[in-house]
Amino acid sequence: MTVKVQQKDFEASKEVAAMVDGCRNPGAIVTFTGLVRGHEERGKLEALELEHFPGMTEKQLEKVEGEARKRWDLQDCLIIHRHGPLKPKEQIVLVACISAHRSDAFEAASFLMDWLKTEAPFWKKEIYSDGTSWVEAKDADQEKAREWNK
Amino acid sequence: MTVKVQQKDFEASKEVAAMVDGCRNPGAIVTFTGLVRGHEERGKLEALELEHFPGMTEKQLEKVEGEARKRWDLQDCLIIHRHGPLKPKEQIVLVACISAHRSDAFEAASFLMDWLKTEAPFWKKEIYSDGTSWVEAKDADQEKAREWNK
Amino acid sequence: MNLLYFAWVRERIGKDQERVSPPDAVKTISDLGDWLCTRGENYVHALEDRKKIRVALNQVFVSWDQEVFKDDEVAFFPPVTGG
Amino acid sequence: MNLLYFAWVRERIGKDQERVSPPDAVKTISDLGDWLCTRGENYVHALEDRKKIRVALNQVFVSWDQEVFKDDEVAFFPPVTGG
Repeated sequence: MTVKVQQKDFEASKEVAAMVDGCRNPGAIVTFTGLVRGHEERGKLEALELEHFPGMTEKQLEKVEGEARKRWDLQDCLIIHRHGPLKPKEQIVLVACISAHRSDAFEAASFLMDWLKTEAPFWKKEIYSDGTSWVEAKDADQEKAREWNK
Repeated sequence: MTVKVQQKDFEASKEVAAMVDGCRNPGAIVTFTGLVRGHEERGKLEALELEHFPGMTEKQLEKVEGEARKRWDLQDCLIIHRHGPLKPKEQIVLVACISAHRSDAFEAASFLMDWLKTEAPFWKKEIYSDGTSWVEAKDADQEKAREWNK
Repeated sequence: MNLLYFAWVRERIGKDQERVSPPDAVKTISDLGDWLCTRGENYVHALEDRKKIRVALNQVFVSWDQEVFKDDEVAFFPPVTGG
Repeated sequence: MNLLYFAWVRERIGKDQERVSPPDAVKTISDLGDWLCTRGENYVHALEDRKKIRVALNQVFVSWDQEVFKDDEVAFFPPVTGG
């Protein structure tokens, strides 16, 4: 049950292997990895700058992770979120959930991503060759996050 | 868009890295890895023996993979399923889906696992110190697979 | 006709494969099952509860009322448990 | 009172942090926003559309009508876009 906020890259396979070692009866592992997209509506992206709120970010990630553990039967669970400047195809975020059966791991990972999108204080700024623009929050993400409370 | 049926183990990270290299604008990667559980209702498992129907298995995996590509916007998609004798915590199956946005990858991976459970001709035999037993198909898995056709 | 058996169907029948020449009266997979059951207790034990047996004709899932012909490959097996 | 600004709120105000001593009439975060807007065009530009600004009191999301006290830390920022 770990949360990491860091500038440096991560290796999903190493993180997951360490988690599996510590699990009593793992049967299902779901991972989500978010990458920087190189092409957005405005055009070809040069980089993405990820700003966050140190201190509050960690608290919020721990909150969503705790909520997932309450709702599903998880043997282990991990969130790693990077900040700083990132190039296209670089990794931004990793969520990994380990459970005995697949539905717990799938639902928890999906929930974690939806909540993280609306609860974790990160802001993305897109850097193009001809300027920059702040990514706007999507109503669809708010909607998805709310769905989990029905 | 690959399907592999093999006895040997796989490295999810290598498989995924090769997929990402070939994708134009990857943003979301969802992987599911199934492991042999070491503890089942009957007790401590010594091994799991996975039998399959060579020829038909590959056809069926290609069918479910094609169905996922039709339903969701995927940049790449992979299924690896092992057969033969496997020890607890060994990997059985890998499903990986790459898309621009997370919902396509999450839904496709979840769909692939649900259909694979009911459409791929594999049979699991549990080996215990005091005997063996064939794993019985679950009504819940049939139900989940049917849900996708609603 | 080539028959294939998997998992506990294979174990109960005692073989994984066999070539058979059923009589002309065998038109469907259901008829084929009935005919196999006349050949020994092992077939009865393996195939008696048809709700628990899936059939594939030439590597495609079909129902028991599917027609069969002499060059077909028919596989009998329990509900699948992969993944 | 310690104030923090992030993302385009930070860019528009022109600083990421400041210590302020608002008058006693400032009871809520909404009052605080009004008072900040009297201090310059940059605050107006950053904070005028409150539907687009989230606030956190001592690192917890709160609404604009939340009460504030002099030792509090208040953060102003756009809706989050992580993940």
